[in-house]
Amino acid sequence: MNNSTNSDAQREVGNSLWRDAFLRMRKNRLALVSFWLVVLMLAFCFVVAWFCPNPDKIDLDNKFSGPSASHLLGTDQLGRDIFSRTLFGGQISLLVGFVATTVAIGIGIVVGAASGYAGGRTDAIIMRSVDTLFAIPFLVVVIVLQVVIAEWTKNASGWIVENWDWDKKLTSRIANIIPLFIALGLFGWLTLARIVRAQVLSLKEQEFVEAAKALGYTRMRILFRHIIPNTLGPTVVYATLTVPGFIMYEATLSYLGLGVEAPNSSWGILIRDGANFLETEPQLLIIPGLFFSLTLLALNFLGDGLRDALDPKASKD
Amino acid sequence: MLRFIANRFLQGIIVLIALYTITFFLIKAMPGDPFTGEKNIAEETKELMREKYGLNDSVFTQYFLYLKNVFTEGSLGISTSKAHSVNEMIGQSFPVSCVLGITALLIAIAVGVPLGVASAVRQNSWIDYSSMAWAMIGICVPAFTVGPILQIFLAMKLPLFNVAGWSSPRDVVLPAITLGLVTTAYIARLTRSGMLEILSQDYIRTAHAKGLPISRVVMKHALRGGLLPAVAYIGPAFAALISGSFIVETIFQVPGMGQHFVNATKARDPFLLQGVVLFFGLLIVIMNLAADILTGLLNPRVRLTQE
Amino acid sequence: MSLLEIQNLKTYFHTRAGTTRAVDDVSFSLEKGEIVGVVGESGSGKSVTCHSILGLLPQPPAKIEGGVVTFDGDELLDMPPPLLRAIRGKRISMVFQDPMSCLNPYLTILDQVAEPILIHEEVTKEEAEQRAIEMMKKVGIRDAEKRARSYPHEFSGGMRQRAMIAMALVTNPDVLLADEPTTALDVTVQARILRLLRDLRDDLGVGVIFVSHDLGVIAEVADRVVVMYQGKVVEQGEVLSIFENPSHPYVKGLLACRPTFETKFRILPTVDDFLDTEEAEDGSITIIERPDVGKRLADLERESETNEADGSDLPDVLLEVTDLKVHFSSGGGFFGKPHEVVKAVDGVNLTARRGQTLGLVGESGCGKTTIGRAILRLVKPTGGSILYDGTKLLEVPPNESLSYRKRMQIIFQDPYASLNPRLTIEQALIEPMTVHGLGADRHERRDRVVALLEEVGLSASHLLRYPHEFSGGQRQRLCVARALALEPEFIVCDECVSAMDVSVQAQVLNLLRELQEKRDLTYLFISHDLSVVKFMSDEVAVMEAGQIVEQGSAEELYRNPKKTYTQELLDAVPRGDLESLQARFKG
Amino acid sequence: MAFCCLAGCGGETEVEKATSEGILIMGNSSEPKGIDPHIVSGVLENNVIRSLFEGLVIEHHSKNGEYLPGVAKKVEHDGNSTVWTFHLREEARWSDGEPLTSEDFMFSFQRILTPSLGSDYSFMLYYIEGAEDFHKGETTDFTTVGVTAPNDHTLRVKLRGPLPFLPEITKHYTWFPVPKHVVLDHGKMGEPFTDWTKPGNLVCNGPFKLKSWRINDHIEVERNPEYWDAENVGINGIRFLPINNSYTETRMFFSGQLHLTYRVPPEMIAYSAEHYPENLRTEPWIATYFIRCNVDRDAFKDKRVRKAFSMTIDQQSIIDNVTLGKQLPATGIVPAFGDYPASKQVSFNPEAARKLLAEAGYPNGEGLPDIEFLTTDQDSAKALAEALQAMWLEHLGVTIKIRQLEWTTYLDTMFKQEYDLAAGGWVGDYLDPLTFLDMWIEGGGNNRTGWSNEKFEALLDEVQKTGDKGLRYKKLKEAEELFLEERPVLPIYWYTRNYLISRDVQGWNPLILDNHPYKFLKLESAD
Repeated sequence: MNNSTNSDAQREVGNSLWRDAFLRMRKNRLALVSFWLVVLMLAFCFVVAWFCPNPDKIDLDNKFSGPSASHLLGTDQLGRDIFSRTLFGGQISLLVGFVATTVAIGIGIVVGAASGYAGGRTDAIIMRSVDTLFAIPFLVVVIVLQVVIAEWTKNASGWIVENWDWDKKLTSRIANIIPLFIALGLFGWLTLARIVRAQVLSLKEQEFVEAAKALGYTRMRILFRHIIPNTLGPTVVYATLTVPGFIMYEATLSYLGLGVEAPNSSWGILIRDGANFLETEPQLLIIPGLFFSLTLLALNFLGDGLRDALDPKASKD
Repeated sequence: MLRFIANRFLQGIIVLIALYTITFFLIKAMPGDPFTGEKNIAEETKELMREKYGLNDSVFTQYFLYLKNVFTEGSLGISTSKAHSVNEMIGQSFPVSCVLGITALLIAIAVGVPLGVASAVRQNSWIDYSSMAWAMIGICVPAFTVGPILQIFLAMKLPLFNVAGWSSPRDVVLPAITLGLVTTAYIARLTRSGMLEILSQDYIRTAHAKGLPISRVVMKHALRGGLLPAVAYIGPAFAALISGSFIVETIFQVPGMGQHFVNATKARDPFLLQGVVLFFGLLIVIMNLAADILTGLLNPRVRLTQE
Repeated sequence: MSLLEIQNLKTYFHTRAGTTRAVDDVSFSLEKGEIVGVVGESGSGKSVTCHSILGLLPQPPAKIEGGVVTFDGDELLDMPPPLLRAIRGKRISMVFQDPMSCLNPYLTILDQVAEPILIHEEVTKEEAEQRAIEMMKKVGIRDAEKRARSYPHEFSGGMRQRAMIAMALVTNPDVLLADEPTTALDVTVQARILRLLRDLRDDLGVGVIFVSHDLGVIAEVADRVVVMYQGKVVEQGEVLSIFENPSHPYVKGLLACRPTFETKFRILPTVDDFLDTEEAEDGSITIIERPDVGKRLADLERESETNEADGSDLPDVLLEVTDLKVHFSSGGGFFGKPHEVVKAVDGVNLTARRGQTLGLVGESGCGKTTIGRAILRLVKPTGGSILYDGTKLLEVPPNESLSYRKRMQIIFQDPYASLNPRLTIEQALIEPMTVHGLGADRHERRDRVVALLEEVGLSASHLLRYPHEFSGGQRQRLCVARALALEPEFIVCDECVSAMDVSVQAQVLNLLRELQEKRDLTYLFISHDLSVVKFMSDEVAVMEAGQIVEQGSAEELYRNPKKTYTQELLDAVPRGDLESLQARFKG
Repeated sequence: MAFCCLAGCGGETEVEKATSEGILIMGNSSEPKGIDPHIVSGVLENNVIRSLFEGLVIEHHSKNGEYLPGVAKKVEHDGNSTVWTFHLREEARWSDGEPLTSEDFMFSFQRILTPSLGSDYSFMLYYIEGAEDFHKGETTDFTTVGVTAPNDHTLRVKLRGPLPFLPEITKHYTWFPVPKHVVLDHGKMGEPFTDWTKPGNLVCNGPFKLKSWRINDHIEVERNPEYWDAENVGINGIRFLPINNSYTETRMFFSGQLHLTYRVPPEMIAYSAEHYPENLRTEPWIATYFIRCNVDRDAFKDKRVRKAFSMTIDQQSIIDNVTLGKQLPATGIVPAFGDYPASKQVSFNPEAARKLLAEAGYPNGEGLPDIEFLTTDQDSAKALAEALQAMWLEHLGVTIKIRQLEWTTYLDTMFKQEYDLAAGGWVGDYLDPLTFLDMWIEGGGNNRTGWSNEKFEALLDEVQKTGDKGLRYKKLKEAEELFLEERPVLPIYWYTRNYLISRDVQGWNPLILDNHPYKFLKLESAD
């Protein structure tokens, strides 16, 4: 009985809230352009990339070459194809941005909503825990994680390769990124939880919440079906603001040994490396920077569009 | 109000102790120790140095001894990497970070709020789209790119600014711009959404009906409520700003606190790290409290609805 | 020449969904020292007319498509914004419906009342504040000096509306546009505000346009009345003549559908009973009177009589509330004073009989809403007992309380706020059935929802819509349907028609009535509107400051109140009937 | 040049101002760990300490491996270079005017060897007879240590074996004197944290004294009038700036905020060479960059594999494309200097390498276990690792995995020998090949490869016993060749120092140890 109730509830929300949101978003021109831009970027990074030259192929005789037929946007300090590195880097960055944001939204919403809805002592404990986590030095955690988790994932990936016969290279690539997600997920949700909590504080006083209580709904149902969906709008907007932060964090973490392993790259790493050539070879910064900014700008307007779309009222005009 | 502050203060102490405990064990869990250097030194010598810093005691003795020193003497210990007392290092660097952070915040407010207000008042106009696009670019472009760009294109071309350093008041400008960029963008966005919310309220119509000029409607009637989301954000953001930023400080050669976080971590300097973390924790506690009080002052209704 | 002359005003709203002709060719005028009532249901264009005069509509989507508004010889519609601003708040002021949302919560009352003087006149701040305080005294704010520096939320509703009026009058304007200024207020407060407006008109010679959906209120205050319907003026003239001799079917319907103390009908006539529309070939719509109005009214009257007949033996008691107490502690938190105990409900006894309606009247803040919520255990009572169908509700363990949730339901005042904006109607109505395990599967539940919708006068085509796509009356029907989804036997109606136009109110009241008869429902009908309570209830309890002042059968209590408080309440109700109107103008 | 003009147009730059005031502004990379010569170690600390303190002898301002008199006006030894006598000059004074005597040196040696002080470089005094036992706490009687002060101006040092280059060793700051009277004023001899080095308290004997010190901002020293050779000190003061970011440092130099940079980042070297040819200097330095092989791991047990990896490193290409600083291909482990002949054993020979690898049983890299290359998060470490990865793939068909770690974690991992290949480097402490060789003995604190060789150690033992320079170098050469034949580390390049220096600075000559004595510098406006 309980199980069926839950899945029913999920299907109900799942079906129409998002489907309707999508239908509504189709009417927003800016969001639509942004949407196609993001799709285009995804297509570039995940499809076109495979038709590009090997991004790791070093050609020291051909470094800093300008655009040419064989290197569409020229080469970097080790003679690698910039365009191809940018596209392959985008795979990691988009994945990081997407997964880390999703994890952060997931945790942030649940914790923030629970804190705001429960109120009183629970709220105080959760919010003070958030304060505490906020003050914990990220770098220290990363260094510790790298030792604790990297070892664990290494063993796990070894086991997987041995027993399930997975591709070794791919497995180790994935295994290396998992601690990165843990590190980002661990801290990425803090501010989001605050924002959601503030939303919930005002939402829980609304009459439809009281109506839900009068109808005998459980606290969980009220929280997840009636309150949280109503916090999604501002949450989505805030979340789009945090994506660039996550992508840049990935670069920092990769340098510290937690994340993408060389010679694989990401936009963050390319931008970081490129910044050192600011005076001499600015294109090394500008090209990945453009891809990065353009995608995020699109994501941002898409987020705005999504917020409006998630609000059934906004579709009126 | 006093009760409220006292209550939050108590909670703050619990936060700090929890923070101390977590950090303490995290530091212990980091690979390497304060005396790991590129040139390895003899184990006997390391032993002597550990003895010197009391790092040979049992973990629990270390845990409680430090806590005791903090509470009885206010002493945060002696840095193992720089041989200064941690209190002195924070004492020298915090005022610098504070000046930098406050300037950055002022710039962020001075730019972010008008940008957000303009976007909200002219919603869906080119002003709105372009300010929000700029805000997003501000978030996208990392400090380690903005800093050098300012150095190359401003400081090296204009005699007004130094490339880096911290000797005259104008040296604050470029690092503050770099530091405040992301905050500016966030404030702009939050102000915009807050203002949009307020501008649709009935009492804004009342204000128009009184014949007020638009500027007064915005400044006097809408701004106060519209700023609330930004104020809630500024609390923790301000704590982060005035506790310094490693990247901005190293790019602009600013003797602030941000460097201590990274340097102490890299040097596995337990006391300096613990000291700056606790200090930062204290700032967070104070700033969150301040943000809540400010929210209360801006919003008279909070006085009744909060329990 | 009139002080304010509106000629052929046309205000349209252009949205993606199409064009709405909110105000369509409206003309009327206002003389100095005159009160003109503008009456009509929501959406009739009366508020838009007011807002158009002062250029307060957001453009787009609104656009003034034509017409002339002349004020004291000047054309307002084409006036450049700076000049218009000089008139707004100085020579033409406005009072809005909801003083809570229309006063800025972040500024003190004094700041807001003094602001128009500071803006429009060259005075010092002290002088402006002095004048503001004087005006506040004039509109009846006691201790104005002391209370002026309070914030809006620290004022009661009536005081807030007085502050609003003070703010409008502080610059001695020539015209006051009052947009539903008393709708959100208790009857006693409403009566005082209406008296105040009349006095001010007499003393200051202000011309007032008084917008209301309630003909009864208009009858109390206006000299002339303009009746609007679907953006058009359907009738205008002296108040008395319109009441005595309404010519337009809409006006006739409006007069009839409003329950008064004397209403004999058991089912109220609605506006729809009076009028019909006729579409011409060019697409324009004409309103015509239904030919069978007389027959319909006669039917209703006959029906009411037959039902009136029985009532000798009383049904059994379903709900018995004994010595109920609900105390809140307030303050003590943030900036507040030390803990203070508010006794919202303080020792209340009530009895409701099966299949009957128990009316509960009282002014806002008297605790009547809290009683309803306490019975449904939405708030935790401090003491007392609630005996429901033989069970002591407060002692039911939480795991069994679900079955009582199913048997007892509530309908709130604001149907919009009580519907989750992100759920479609289908989702909102299926959910309670899912939770309580009613209906075998999704299809059966869906069928039931369709049946429910039809029962409350909606249809299956509404299933996939969101709450905001419905009108206020439809939304309240949805709330009724949602409450009925659980097939309860007891429903608390908490001010459930208070926010509605009289015509819609009549429909919802009729719906509640029909459902009660069909399903043998028991209602606890909570309202501040004495006429409505009288119409709905078998028994009535009058409440003041957390306690029951008087309880008795509806007829008896209204005819012969025993307590002065009850009498005061009854006196304050605007009658809106011919006798009282004739008394006002002739005697 | 355009920048200079623009900067110049707006008025005086900081460098111009400082030149006229006789103050040298130099980048010093980072905040020193302290300025107590007995407690700290490191190049940047050395830069500051060298201005404040003076040892028995000082570095020659232009010749490598020679010395000029410092506090000691004359140095003698017993002919076997085992017992040394230092004659201290009578006019030596502390900056507070107190005379500097042999008693101060006795105190200083005892202090740095006192266990509770916790000095990490006290082993530099282990050459003295009995010093090691005293430092390790096996005795508390300082008279067992081979230093005596026959009178106020004579200091006698008895070594545990012959050491012809002892004066070279005494240039190191661990041998510097500290003022006994001041140190004891602020605490006990073996007490590590006292305030005697704080501005206002610090008393020193070098050409300069401490003027002001703000953490992470600057350290400024000014002329010390009590210095014995004060009239010959060419500049009035030095401002040390702890500039962490090398790009910032370079930009500061370009815009006239620095006389001297600590380094130039690789990406900016070519740019500087083009735009500031007169300012860029590239000088050899006594340091080697290499890769450690963990010989305990299966892959690198066999020296043929190690050599195959070594011979497929195209050193010149790495220098030209990655490190960019005109470094020298490391044909041996000891950099070329003085009259020690550099080895020629290491070379690029992919053909031979493939053969070796096949001989070892891994033709085309087949059968090799997974190899992980440990490197750091520092500047060009990643690019270098990527280049090596590509070379090994191209020439040997081996794909290695790069593991980049935060600096201290990297060190910890390397010290624990949890790697296959690890990037590394070594900067010589003194001007003798031994400093690059004695670390590879079994269990040596900096060995960390798991490699050891009895013959190698026997050769080094012989070196310790002889006072004859020719014989020493012969044995050292033999040891080095043996070491290279075994190839537990893969040398890549010998460092150069790349820095920018203002034309105002005169008397700054290339020195392989980079221990420039400041007293000989002069500042004159070049324009």
